[in-house]
Amino acid sequence: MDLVVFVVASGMVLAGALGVVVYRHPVHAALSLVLTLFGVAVHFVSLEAHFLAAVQVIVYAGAIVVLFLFVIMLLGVDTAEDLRVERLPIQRPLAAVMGAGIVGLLVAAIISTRDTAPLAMGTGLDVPGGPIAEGTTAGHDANIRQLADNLFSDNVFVFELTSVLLIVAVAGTVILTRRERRGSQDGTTS
Amino acid sequence: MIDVVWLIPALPLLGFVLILLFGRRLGDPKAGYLATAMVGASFVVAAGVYFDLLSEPAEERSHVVTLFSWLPVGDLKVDMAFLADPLSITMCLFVTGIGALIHLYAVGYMHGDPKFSKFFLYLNLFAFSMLMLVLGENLLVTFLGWEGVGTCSYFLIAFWHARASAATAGKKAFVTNRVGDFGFMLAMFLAFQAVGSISYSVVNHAAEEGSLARSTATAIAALLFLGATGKSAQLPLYFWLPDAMEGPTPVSALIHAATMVTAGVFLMVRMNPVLTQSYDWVPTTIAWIGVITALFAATVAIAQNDIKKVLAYSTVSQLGYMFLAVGSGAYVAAIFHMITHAFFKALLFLGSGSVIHGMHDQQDMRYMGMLRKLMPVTAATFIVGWLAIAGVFPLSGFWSKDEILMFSAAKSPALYVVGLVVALLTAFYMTRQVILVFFGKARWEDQAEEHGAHGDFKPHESPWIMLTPLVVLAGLAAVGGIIQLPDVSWLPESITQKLEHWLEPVIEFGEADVGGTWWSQNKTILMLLASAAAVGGIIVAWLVYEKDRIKINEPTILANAWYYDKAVSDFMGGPGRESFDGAAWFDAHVVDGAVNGVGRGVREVATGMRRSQTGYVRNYAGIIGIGVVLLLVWFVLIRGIL
Amino acid sequence: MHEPAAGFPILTALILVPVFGALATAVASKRRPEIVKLIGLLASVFTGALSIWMLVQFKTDEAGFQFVSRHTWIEEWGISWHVGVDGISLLLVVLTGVLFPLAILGTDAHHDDKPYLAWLLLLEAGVMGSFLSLDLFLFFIFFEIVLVPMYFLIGGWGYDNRRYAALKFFLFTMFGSAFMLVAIVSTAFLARDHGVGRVTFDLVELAEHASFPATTGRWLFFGFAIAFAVKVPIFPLHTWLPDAHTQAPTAGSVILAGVMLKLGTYGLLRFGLYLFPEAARWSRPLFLTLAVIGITYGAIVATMQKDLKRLVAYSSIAHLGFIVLGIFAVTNQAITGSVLQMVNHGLSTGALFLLVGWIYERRHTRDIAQLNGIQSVAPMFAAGFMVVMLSSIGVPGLNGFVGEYLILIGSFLSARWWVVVAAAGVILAALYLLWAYQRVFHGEPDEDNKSFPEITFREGAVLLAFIAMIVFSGVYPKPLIDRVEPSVDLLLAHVEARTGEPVATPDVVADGERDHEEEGG
Amino acid sequence: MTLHLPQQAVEPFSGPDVNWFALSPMIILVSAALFLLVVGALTPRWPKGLYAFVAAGAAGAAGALSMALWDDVTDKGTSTLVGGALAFDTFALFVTITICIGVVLVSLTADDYLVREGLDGPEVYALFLVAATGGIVMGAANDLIVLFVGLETLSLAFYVLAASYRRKAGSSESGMKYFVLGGFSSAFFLYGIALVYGAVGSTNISTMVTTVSSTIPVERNDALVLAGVALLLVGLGFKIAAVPFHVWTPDVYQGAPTPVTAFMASVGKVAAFAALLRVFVVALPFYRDDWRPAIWALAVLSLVVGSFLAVVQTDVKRMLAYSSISHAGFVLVGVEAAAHRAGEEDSGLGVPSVLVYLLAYAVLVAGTFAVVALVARRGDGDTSLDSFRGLGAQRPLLALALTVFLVAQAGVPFTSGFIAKFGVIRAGVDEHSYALAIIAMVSSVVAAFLYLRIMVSAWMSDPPTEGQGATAVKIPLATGFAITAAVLFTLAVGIFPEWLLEAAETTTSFAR
Amino acid sequence: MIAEITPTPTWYLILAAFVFGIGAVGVLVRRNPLVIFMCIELMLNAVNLSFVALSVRIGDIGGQTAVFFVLVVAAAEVVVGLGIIVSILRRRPGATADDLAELKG
Repeated sequence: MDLVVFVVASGMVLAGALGVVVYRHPVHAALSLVLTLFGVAVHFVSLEAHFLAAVQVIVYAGAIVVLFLFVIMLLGVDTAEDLRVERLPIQRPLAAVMGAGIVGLLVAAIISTRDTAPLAMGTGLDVPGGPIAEGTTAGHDANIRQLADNLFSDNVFVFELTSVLLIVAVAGTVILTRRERRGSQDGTTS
Repeated sequence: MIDVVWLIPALPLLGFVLILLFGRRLGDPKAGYLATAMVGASFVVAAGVYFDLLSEPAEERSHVVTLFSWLPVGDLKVDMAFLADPLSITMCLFVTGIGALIHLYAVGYMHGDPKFSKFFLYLNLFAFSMLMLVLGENLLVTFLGWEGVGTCSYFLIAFWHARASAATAGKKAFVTNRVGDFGFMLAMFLAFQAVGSISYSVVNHAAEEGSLARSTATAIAALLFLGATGKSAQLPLYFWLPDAMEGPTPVSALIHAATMVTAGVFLMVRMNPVLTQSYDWVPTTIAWIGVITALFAATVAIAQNDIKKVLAYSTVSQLGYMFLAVGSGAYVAAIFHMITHAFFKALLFLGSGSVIHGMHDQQDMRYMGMLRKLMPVTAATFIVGWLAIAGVFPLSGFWSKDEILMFSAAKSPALYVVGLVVALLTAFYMTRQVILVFFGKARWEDQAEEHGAHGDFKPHESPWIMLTPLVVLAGLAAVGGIIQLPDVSWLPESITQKLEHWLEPVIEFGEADVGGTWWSQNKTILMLLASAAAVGGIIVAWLVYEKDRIKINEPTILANAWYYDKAVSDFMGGPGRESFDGAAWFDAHVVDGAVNGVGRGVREVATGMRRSQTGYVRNYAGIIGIGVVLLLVWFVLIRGIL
Repeated sequence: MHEPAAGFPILTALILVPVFGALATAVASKRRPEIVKLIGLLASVFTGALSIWMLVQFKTDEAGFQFVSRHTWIEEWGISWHVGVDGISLLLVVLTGVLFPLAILGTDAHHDDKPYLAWLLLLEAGVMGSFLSLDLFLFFIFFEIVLVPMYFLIGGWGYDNRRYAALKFFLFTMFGSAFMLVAIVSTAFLARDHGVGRVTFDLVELAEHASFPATTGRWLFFGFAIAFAVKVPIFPLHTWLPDAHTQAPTAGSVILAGVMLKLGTYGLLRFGLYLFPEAARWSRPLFLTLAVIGITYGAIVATMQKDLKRLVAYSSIAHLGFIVLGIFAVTNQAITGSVLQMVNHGLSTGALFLLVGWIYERRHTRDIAQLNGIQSVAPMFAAGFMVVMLSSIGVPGLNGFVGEYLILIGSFLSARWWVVVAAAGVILAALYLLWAYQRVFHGEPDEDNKSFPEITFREGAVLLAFIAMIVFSGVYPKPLIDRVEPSVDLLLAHVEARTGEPVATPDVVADGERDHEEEGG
Repeated sequence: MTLHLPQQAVEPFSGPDVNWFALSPMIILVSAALFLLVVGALTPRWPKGLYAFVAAGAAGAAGALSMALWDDVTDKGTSTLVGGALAFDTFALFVTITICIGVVLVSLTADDYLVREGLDGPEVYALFLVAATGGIVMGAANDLIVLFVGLETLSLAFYVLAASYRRKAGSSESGMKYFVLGGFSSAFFLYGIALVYGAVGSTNISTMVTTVSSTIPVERNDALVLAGVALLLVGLGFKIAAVPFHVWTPDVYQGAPTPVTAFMASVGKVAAFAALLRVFVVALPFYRDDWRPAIWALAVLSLVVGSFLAVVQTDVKRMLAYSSISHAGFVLVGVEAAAHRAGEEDSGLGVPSVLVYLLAYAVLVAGTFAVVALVARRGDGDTSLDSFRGLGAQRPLLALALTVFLVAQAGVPFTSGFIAKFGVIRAGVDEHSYALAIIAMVSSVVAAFLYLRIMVSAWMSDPPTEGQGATAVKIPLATGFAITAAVLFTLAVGIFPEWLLEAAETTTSFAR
Repeated sequence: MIAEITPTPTWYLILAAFVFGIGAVGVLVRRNPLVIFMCIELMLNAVNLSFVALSVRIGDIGGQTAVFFVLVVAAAEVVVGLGIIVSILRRRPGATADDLAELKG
């Protein structure tokens, strides 16, 4: 069963990923991306990371891809791209070498270390219904609970820091979209 | 008096300084008199020192007077010191004596020249340098004078520097002399390394007692001789001297006949123990180079038309004689001939100067002739000089030349034969000159019309101030031989070999002992042979030039000095210059080219790399991607898995 | 050997007075150029006076460093402000002190007096600092800082091709010092493990206590040597010099030739021979050969130059070759001669550049072909040129001879065959200078040169000062030798002690068998 | 901040202790950013200079607080903050101070520029401050995730700032390029974190170090963690602009508004190098033999490519971009030196030398770009070499300041640049990295060429007779002040470097 | 038989590596800036998958927390990135990544 889920989800992920790269039309690419994101969410579920699966769907598929599609429509940049033509001569070989290199070497590293134990193990993941400390059983929200604990203890600073990141996003959009205060009189303009 | 031996060079130096400061104010002719007086005063001091020395026993006639420490560095201790001994005082006497006479002559000769005072400035500086040369207690003080006379010679040859040939001749003289100086310097270094000193006394002493190795002595002697060939215009470095005639005639008389050019001979005599200590090939080589130079120059002198050029080649030839003497171990004869030569050659030069003066700067003998009528004093004195140089009995040249021939015969009959031929040739070309200038037809009238310079061109006799030195010198040239009369039976012993006795402390180690040879016992025969050669030369020349009995063509090759000078010039101007140009090209294009090439290389490599910065963001991502792959290869493959 | 300097820190003053002078000129009013010039001149004269006062106070018979002043500067790095002077640097310091006022007096900036003088004074401070530093770090920063004023002097006040020349000068020298910096740091750190026990840049401490393994020492030495070889310059690293000299303003050329090139030779002595005796002696054949090549090659190339200034520049290469020869001959006479030659070359070539500069100001050309017959119209000028030229040729009685002679005779003891070639270079010196003189001064002047102005009073005064020094140190060099020699002796004793190999001396006691041994040279 | 429902909890939740004082520099910066954004958005336009003044003031206050905190660390020793997220050590404080100095200088120079170009507004300064916060977090991070988020904060602000001058085509282009490549490399960096996390078991640096050092070294396959290290190096290499991850630098430096370029070159570089040291020297000392050669290679490539390519440029900003690559190479020499002793008690001279270099460089580059911004004149268009012609004649003091900055960058003595270079070389030599030291010095000679080119333009060329260059540039007060301060700092450090070196010496003990 | 095989985290890691590689290649071959951006999102997703898989492998929740933050960062990045793209494309409609190549050399 797990295998089936894995194979199917992996198929979704890979197909979606390839789709992003090969679909000529940006909208199609965006939809392929959704496929991948769903596939990843499925993997999250099968890896017992339920909260992340949910967030993955909501944030990625729900917000980010929608944002993409929104921008495509807003700008009308939905012209198809002819992928048979490559103006930069060495680009494709470069991509091939890089892709093969990265995938090959990373896979080599992963496979060669598949039996190597990590230097340290964690305290264990709580899964719904699984055992937790002192013999009690975790509830249906065990994963969320553990995540929250971790988030607000060890990682509380990062959590707060993300708010600073959001300030950047806010201030950034303001700068990038506000109206020009003054027309340019000289200097180079586009 | 000996303690003030330093006054001998100091007085001309004072003259130099005074003229430098006040020369212009003194002007013509007072600056000249001042200069003459200074050299004259030097002569007086030198004479005083001479008598002081005479009053001492022979073996103590060597005094060192130290002024100050000059270059004291570690083991090298060079003092500014003078050596007053028979040799140096002899040199001083004739340098200052003849120098004073020539100074006096120059007052008249240079009269009216816009650079009159400058001329005496140089002349006094020259006298100072020459006296430093001869009085130096060590090789370096001599070298100071040696270079000093070279420099002054340069100044004076190029005195009329607006004339290109004069400027070139000056430069040529200086540079050629420098080639010789190269040898002098190395000899000095070698001496220092060998004996830790460059003082004559130390070096010569080491040679005398044999602590100076023969090989070292050989090298020193050979190198010193190289120096001497430069300064004394011997083959292969003689060629600057004929060109040096571009200078004013008193300069030719003083520097290029009487004094400076004999410095090489002096140096060899000074260092005679080292020469004696060296292997035999050195003196032999010196003798042969001397005699070959003598022959070579004598042949060339036959075909010269410039009145001074004849004398110049004659000088070279006579210097060759002196080196023949040095090489034969006849140091006394060398000095003797140096002195007599100074008398008669200075006389001849001054006489020629008088002629030139009277001919309004005409030097070509083909436009002279019959001048004895118009310039009787000049002609008379010149004839004395002629006879002296030709070796006619009993004039001074006869005695000195004869002595040299005797010693050379003792060394090798071949040398003697060549020497005798030279004597004949000398008589021949000098006779030719005298006839062309003072006898024959007056050819200057044609020339005057040709040039039209003066309405009524007429050679004239020179003023008394020029003639006085001529007369004095003529007297000396005539009787100069008495200072070293040979010890032959027909002369009373009390008047013979004065110079030899006087110089004995200096030369006793090196002087060749010919006493027992056939040659020395039959001096009278040799004298007759020499006289025959001289008279033969005169007669032949008389027949050729005065009587037109014999027609000879003066070969062009002789007129061009066997093309030796031309070959050297062609080499220097041709391959020599080309190789220098090549070096300059090498520097500009190869060495500097490499430097600029590196710059250009950086630029080109950078321009190439710049092309990778295409501006396409996807390309950039690719470059980063390649970087990623490379890092992964290193980390995962090389460090991780392998 | 370090007696604490009592009283007035004269050496620090020698460095700082020009700096303050530079600041003073920089803040002076632009509208009063004569005031600016006066300030600049006074500052340099005052520095010169200080240096002469130091010369007078200098204890002749003391070999070690005098007037030492030492303050910790950067303790973290073991760096201190350590200045001192000994016989080797003494004359160079005085030369620097004397040459600057003469150069300032003898030349004009023609434009922008203020920065010109400020740069010149900063340059003086840098040069002084280089000669006085007894700390490697301190030396390096002074050695390096002189590039900046010189760069601006060449680039700002030079001639047509000035930018190229300035750039080349700067980059070339900096290239050399790149190696030196690494070598300096390496020396300090390696010395910690080889005898010194701590990281210090103190020259004396390093030289006295550090004992590097041979290979290490040689590497370090070469790091230093590259920098100095560029600065000297030693063939084949010399091509910046003709350009820099030719394009620099007259004062720049005077200083460049007069003192800045000496930084290289001085460095070879102080930081080569003193610090790495073994390596220096080991590399002798290389440096002797390069020196001899420099002598002959510089002279040959000089002969064929068409530009008078360039000719003098190449002559510098030849002269500096003598100095290098003397240094690496490692004998008493040779090194003493080298030190003297540094001074003498500074005087004679400095004066030559001044004269060439004056010719340029009169005729606006340095092209030899366009100059002729000047002696006829300006005999005094020609006479001055002649004296300086003879000094450069090395005629005895003038200063050039003294150094050259001592170098040659000293080097002959240890490097015979090199000296033979070098002595041949002496012939060439006469050739190129006399030939140039003939072409420029002899002959009939043509129309352009007819109106060549005679030497002015100010120029004459400056030139007379040069000639006085030239003649004095040629005729009576003993006072100079007396001050130099003890330090040289000390240096050689150090070298002997370190290398265990005696310094060559003449075979004073001669015996019959000796000629075979001495062939080694 | 959150509710904790204790119904099933085994233990009551308790958040980590927070040493607020130690966090105060960051808090001040963020507060000031928020203040600018909120109040600035709600109020009418403030008088000229006030936004900048607030930003500079906040940065100044933050820097001053960091100095106040310095003694805390040196007295009480290092510690970690907020549950091990941040390190509280002198290294972090030094970085903080350096960044704050950079912010002060850039803010002061940005004001005039932004007003001139009509870009003035609180948002830019807010972004400066927030980015600075991100940089400080990078320097202080004790957790790779913290570091990543700090890095993203910094980067996102940079992307926006680079693209902020929308009227200028180059600005948008540079923002776009920076963003795409930044995102690309961030992904690698993140992947690296993931792999290291998977191999070591934690992203917390303290934990990582404890874990690895408590493991008995056995022969094991480290490929996964090494792959992670490689990818981390990609991300950080991109940030420090080390070749071959430098490709964005010239385009972005040239295209971005000049003060932003200054900001990126000063603050950005400092933060990136601080992060590099944190990640490699502090967190991964056990793999130092693996990554040191990679650093060596990056250093050499950066030195050579940076200085070579700088030589052939004609645009000053682009030149300075390449020169910054070359400088990065120089700093990497120090990092390489530090690598030799990473994790050891006596960590050698590398880390202090890097910090000194960064501080010196930050000030220099801020000053240099301030001059460039002035010379570029209206429209920020004229950054070609020719626009500097005649500067020496028209504005000698400005030209002199520029000269000081340039000779300092070239490493001429009596400037901070020399002290910095010397320190790095010294560190390298102490670890026997002679080859690297020599390559660095020689390439600095090549680089000197470009500084000389600018100086030639400024001093030795006649001013153009017509066009923009004919008019002398104006030197506004704030910029003038900033430039003066930078010059004084450069010379002061050059002549009296001791205090700085002393301070840097104390940064060698890291909080873990 | 086959169905009994349970995928280990290694499988996920390999999958993630492939997705990452595809994303990276996509950045290099696509010209539309939006699609390039999507490819970067692909890469981030691959990292997320790796994080979770590794979190499971070592039994540590930290990896999942990290994913949470990555999501936030990705969101912020998208905002900023799209902002930049919008500001460019509004001025130059239809511009591709290759059209933005004024700055080079």
